[in-house]
Amino acid sequence: MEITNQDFSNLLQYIFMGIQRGSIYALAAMGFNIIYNSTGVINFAQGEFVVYGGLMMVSLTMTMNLPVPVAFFFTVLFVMLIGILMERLTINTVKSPTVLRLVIITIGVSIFLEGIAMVSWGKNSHVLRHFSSSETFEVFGAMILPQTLWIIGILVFIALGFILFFNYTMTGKCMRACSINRDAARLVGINDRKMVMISFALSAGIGAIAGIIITPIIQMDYGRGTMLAIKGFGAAVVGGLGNSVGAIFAGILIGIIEAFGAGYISSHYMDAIALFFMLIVLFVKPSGIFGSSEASKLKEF
Amino acid sequence: MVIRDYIFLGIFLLVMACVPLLLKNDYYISIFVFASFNCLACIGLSLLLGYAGQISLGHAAFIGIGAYTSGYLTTQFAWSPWITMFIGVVISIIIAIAVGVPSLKLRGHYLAMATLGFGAILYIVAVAAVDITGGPAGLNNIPPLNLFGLILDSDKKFFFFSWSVVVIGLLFALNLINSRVGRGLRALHGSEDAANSIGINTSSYKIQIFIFSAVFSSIAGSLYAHYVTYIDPGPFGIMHSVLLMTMVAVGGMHKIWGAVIGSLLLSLLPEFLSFSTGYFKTFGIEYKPDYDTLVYGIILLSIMLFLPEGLYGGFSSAFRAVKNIVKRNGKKAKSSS
Amino acid sequence: MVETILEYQELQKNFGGVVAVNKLNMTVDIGSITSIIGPNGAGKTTIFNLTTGFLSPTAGNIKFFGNSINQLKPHNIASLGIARTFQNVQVFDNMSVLENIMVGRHLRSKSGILSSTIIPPFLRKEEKHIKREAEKWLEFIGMADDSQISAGSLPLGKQRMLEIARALAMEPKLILFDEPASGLNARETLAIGELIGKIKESGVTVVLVEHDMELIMDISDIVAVINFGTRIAMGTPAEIQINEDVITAYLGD
Amino acid sequence: MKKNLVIIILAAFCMVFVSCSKKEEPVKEEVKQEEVKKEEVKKDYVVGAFFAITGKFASLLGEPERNTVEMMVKQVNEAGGINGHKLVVHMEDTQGDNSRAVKAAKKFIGMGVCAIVGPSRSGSSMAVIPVVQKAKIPLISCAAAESIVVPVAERKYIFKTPQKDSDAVRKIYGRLNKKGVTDVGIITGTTGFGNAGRGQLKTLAGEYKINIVADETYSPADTDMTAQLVKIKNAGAKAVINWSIVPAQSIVPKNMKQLKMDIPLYQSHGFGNIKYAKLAGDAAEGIMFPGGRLLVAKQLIHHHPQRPLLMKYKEDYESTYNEDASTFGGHAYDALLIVINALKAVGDDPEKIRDHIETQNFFGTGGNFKFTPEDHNGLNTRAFDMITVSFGEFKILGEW
Repeated sequence: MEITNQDFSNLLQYIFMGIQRGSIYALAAMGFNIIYNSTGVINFAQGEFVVYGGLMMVSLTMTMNLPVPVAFFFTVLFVMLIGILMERLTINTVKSPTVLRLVIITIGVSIFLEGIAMVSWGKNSHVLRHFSSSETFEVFGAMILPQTLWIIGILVFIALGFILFFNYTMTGKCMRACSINRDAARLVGINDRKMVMISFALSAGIGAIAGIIITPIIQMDYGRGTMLAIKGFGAAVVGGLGNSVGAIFAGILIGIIEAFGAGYISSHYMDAIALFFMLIVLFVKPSGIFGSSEASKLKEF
Repeated sequence: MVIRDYIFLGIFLLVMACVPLLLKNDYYISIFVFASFNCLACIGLSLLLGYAGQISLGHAAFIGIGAYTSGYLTTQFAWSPWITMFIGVVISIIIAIAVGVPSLKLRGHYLAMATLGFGAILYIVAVAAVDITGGPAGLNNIPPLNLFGLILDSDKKFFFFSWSVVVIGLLFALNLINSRVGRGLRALHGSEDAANSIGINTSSYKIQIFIFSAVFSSIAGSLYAHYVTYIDPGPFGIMHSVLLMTMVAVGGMHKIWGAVIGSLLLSLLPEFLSFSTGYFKTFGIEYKPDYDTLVYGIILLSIMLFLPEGLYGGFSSAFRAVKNIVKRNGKKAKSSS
Repeated sequence: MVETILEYQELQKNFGGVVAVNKLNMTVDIGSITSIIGPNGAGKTTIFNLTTGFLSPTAGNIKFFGNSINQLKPHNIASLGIARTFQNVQVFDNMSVLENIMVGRHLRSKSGILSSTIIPPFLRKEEKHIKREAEKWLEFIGMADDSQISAGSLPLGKQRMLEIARALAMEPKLILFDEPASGLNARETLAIGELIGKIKESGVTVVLVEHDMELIMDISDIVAVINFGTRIAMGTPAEIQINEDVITAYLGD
Repeated sequence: MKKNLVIIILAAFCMVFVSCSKKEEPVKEEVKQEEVKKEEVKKDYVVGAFFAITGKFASLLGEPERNTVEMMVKQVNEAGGINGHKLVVHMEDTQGDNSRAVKAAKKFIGMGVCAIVGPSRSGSSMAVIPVVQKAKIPLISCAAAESIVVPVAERKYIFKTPQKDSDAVRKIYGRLNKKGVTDVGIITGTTGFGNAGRGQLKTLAGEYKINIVADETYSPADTDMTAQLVKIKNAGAKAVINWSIVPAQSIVPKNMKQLKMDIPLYQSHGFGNIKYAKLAGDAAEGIMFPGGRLLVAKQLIHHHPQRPLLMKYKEDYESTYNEDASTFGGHAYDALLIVINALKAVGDDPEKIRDHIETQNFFGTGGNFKFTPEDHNGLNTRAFDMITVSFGEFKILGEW
């Protein structure tokens, strides 16, 4: 079979589309992982963080006309505050926490936040201006939005920040210690409750950034959280629960599989193809394609 | 079953028998019929969630399997609904094995993820496989159930039938948890290691319970199809799976009766809210159906935070407290006299 | 020649870089009380977890009546007749005392999930039998009066007794006790010691991990001393008490 | 235990038979009606209305519909009611959920309504059909799929006000024929509306000699249709037809702009809310779709028979709710208007209302309705004008 220029530019187009979709899954998955590592809980409200990020950004830039960087900062701050409140008011108050109960609490928070979003932002979809131009440019025949580059750039930036934070700052190291052995960490004087709070704040912040950068492309509405949470959760599992670098690659991989699925197989079953891939990974290599099997055994219900 | 269960069952039957006598409007009876489907699915789910300690986020998919198997086979081939219901159960068992065996052998969040993914896939297939499922347009003209010549085509008839099915399911579940298997399950919930150490094959039990609960859901789905006589993918999505979980958690995860209370309460809640819109107005609050989601969230959150054992747990500890006060007062009275 | 019930051959368990059990060789005679002692972190509980299948060995062999049980799951090992208790006592606190022991009869009964839902007559007979047996074991540990109490509300001493009774209800051939006396007062420890003696009389082999030296020296037939995952001494209590390696291990270099 | 089980089951079944053999209901209802007739005071005319007011993806349909109905009820009653009878409309929210729709239909029937308006979505309409058919209450659906009222023999009590999807397809295909375009790519949403449209697009293609070169779909939750559009582009399509009723449809023009696809984009009549155009921003410029004239009322020639009615509705709606009127609100307007017409003429007997609707012939927001026993929609392709988006506003497209 001869590969034409047309085929190549299509491939490139799908890859960019996949990376753009996948970046959001990757960010959501990183959010899942941070909280999972500190509490052992899958936070189903993760998708709401993304929604709040997007919607708050819409309010600040489109209605209050703040410049993008300022609005960006305040939006992230606002959503981090929601994360902290969530932890302080729900997770932290539970006296005899079982993972099952905590997971259901996060589902409750997610429903609650969704309700609040619906009442305060209404049920309509909201649009956001692109960060820079909304004119596409051409790379080898593939059309690329400047926003896509923003998304990729911000993802890389966050990933780097993430690595630096967890390896070179005291707080980051403490959080890692907590995730490996909470009792031991407490023994050496780490305030594990505080670490849980920080993890919620971080996770919410990352969610908010994901929401901000994707809203110009997808139109945000109050109900988007669930689907984003599912895909992000899938990416977290494929990358190996708790493994954030794995999550980034897995998120992008899932995005690309979706794009290829829609482009080369059938758009009717696009989402099913990606989910099917997740199930296969789950059954064949439950520790995730980037995770080690030892690590996955440590974290249990 | 223990004596308390017999008492509860008696009360339950009595209350349910009174419902259609008190409610003249078919509409309210139909609300209870819909509640019965949720109730049946929740009884199964509470075995899985409360006793085997596993989260399933795909039970609505099993309801869908039951509903679509019944809907498709009765409309396309005019098979008897009873046979199609049975086929639905068989398909559910096969799928439950396929999903459950690989994920339940692992511990942790894997069943949650697998059921979530599986539920989402099934939903997509229901939407996309237009030739079989009718796609988003759904399947119409599903025949009503025929019970030995009595066609269950009115709300009242179906009310008694579906709640009878729920009662039978309830009996099965209550028998189960007070048997050898049930003790094994409760042991598994108490301490998985200890249960293992006395020879309980915990992963096999988890799979069996998963299958068992899938069967409950599948039957609920078949009933749904024959009651509404129309199905489309809408009610079988992930949100409904989450709602079922919520019902079990609100009622009380670790008791079968909790599932009954939770499913009844949350099924009736929207009606209660729309009914009480007028009362809200008297307090100066304009209640809109938009707030339903919010109210759900608040109810689930506050129960999980303040009544971790759910409403059932709350009721029973309140009951115990009252009993203790009565006892103490009785003793005081005796000692003073 | 006494028959060997349990044998460890070159048993090895690594956790990442940490060696918890290092080339352990040891045998347990049938009908004996064998104690395993050693400093904290010596790998005693790991040996139990390996024996009962909660962990799988990195290398080496565990043989029960001459058959390797390395690859078996915990519940399979239990069905061969190996029972255990846990260091942090694990009774099912969501059940009554009697029910706790009834669960112990799990392997000695057979009804499945389907028959349990409709309760046919044979099952009711079985259920009655389970209950009778459970009451017998409750009598054995002298807690017949507590049968309807919720297990979680028992004091620690009674919880340990209950855990032992639950293990006995399995009618095992070998029973592993993981620090049965820890956290108990002198009177309760004495009772446990007596109970272990009674168990041995009934023909069940006992392996014991314990810190209470008095108890160990009192009831053991054989004592094995473990340090850094290897056996450093083994013999009768009298021999162990004068062994220099043991004294060094306990008191430090 | 087994005995107990058998007894309980038997008891339950006994309850079924006892209660079913009583059959007290119908008798009671008749009594009620007779009592009512005896009363001298003019009783209320009770109508049920249910729309997808909340719920994901559907609120752009249900909200204008609810608003319209509430506004009309107020107007009618302020003007003295219908022949002196007060009009009472019970409003329910289906949330786009079919079992809720069925419950609501049962609630209405239990209340003894004389007619039902709604629901908003095709799926919900299909779900309630068996219920209302059985209760013999006329239902005027505000959903688009043609299959709701076809076959008429099985849908005696079912009517609908939105234009037929087949007519919308004919309108688009007709235009394509005139432009000489044969190769089109279709992209449809996986909702009841989109699915029905996809069916019609494929069925009618042969008749108009249209060649569908690519057939793609997207889910209402989808965020990016680039891959589907690339396929359409590569298949050599000369026009794209996008058929959906949820906000996701606005992403298609955006993605087309990104891909620099400069072939014309046709939308369905499900695009008839200016909010959808606003969501797409400047990418919406040049979109063409067959729409009701409500959207372009001001541009109609002054003697157009629909104009006065459209202008009045539009002005009333926009002044009351401070938002643009949409065709969806118009569908509800027409539906309630049909009921009011029938109530004026024959009173509130459901059977008579049904018979009367089959004779109605009037101008509504959707077009000139000519109901017959064979046609429960009463509209044809003339109900549509081809509308385009220009400078963020809907404009009538010059007649070819």
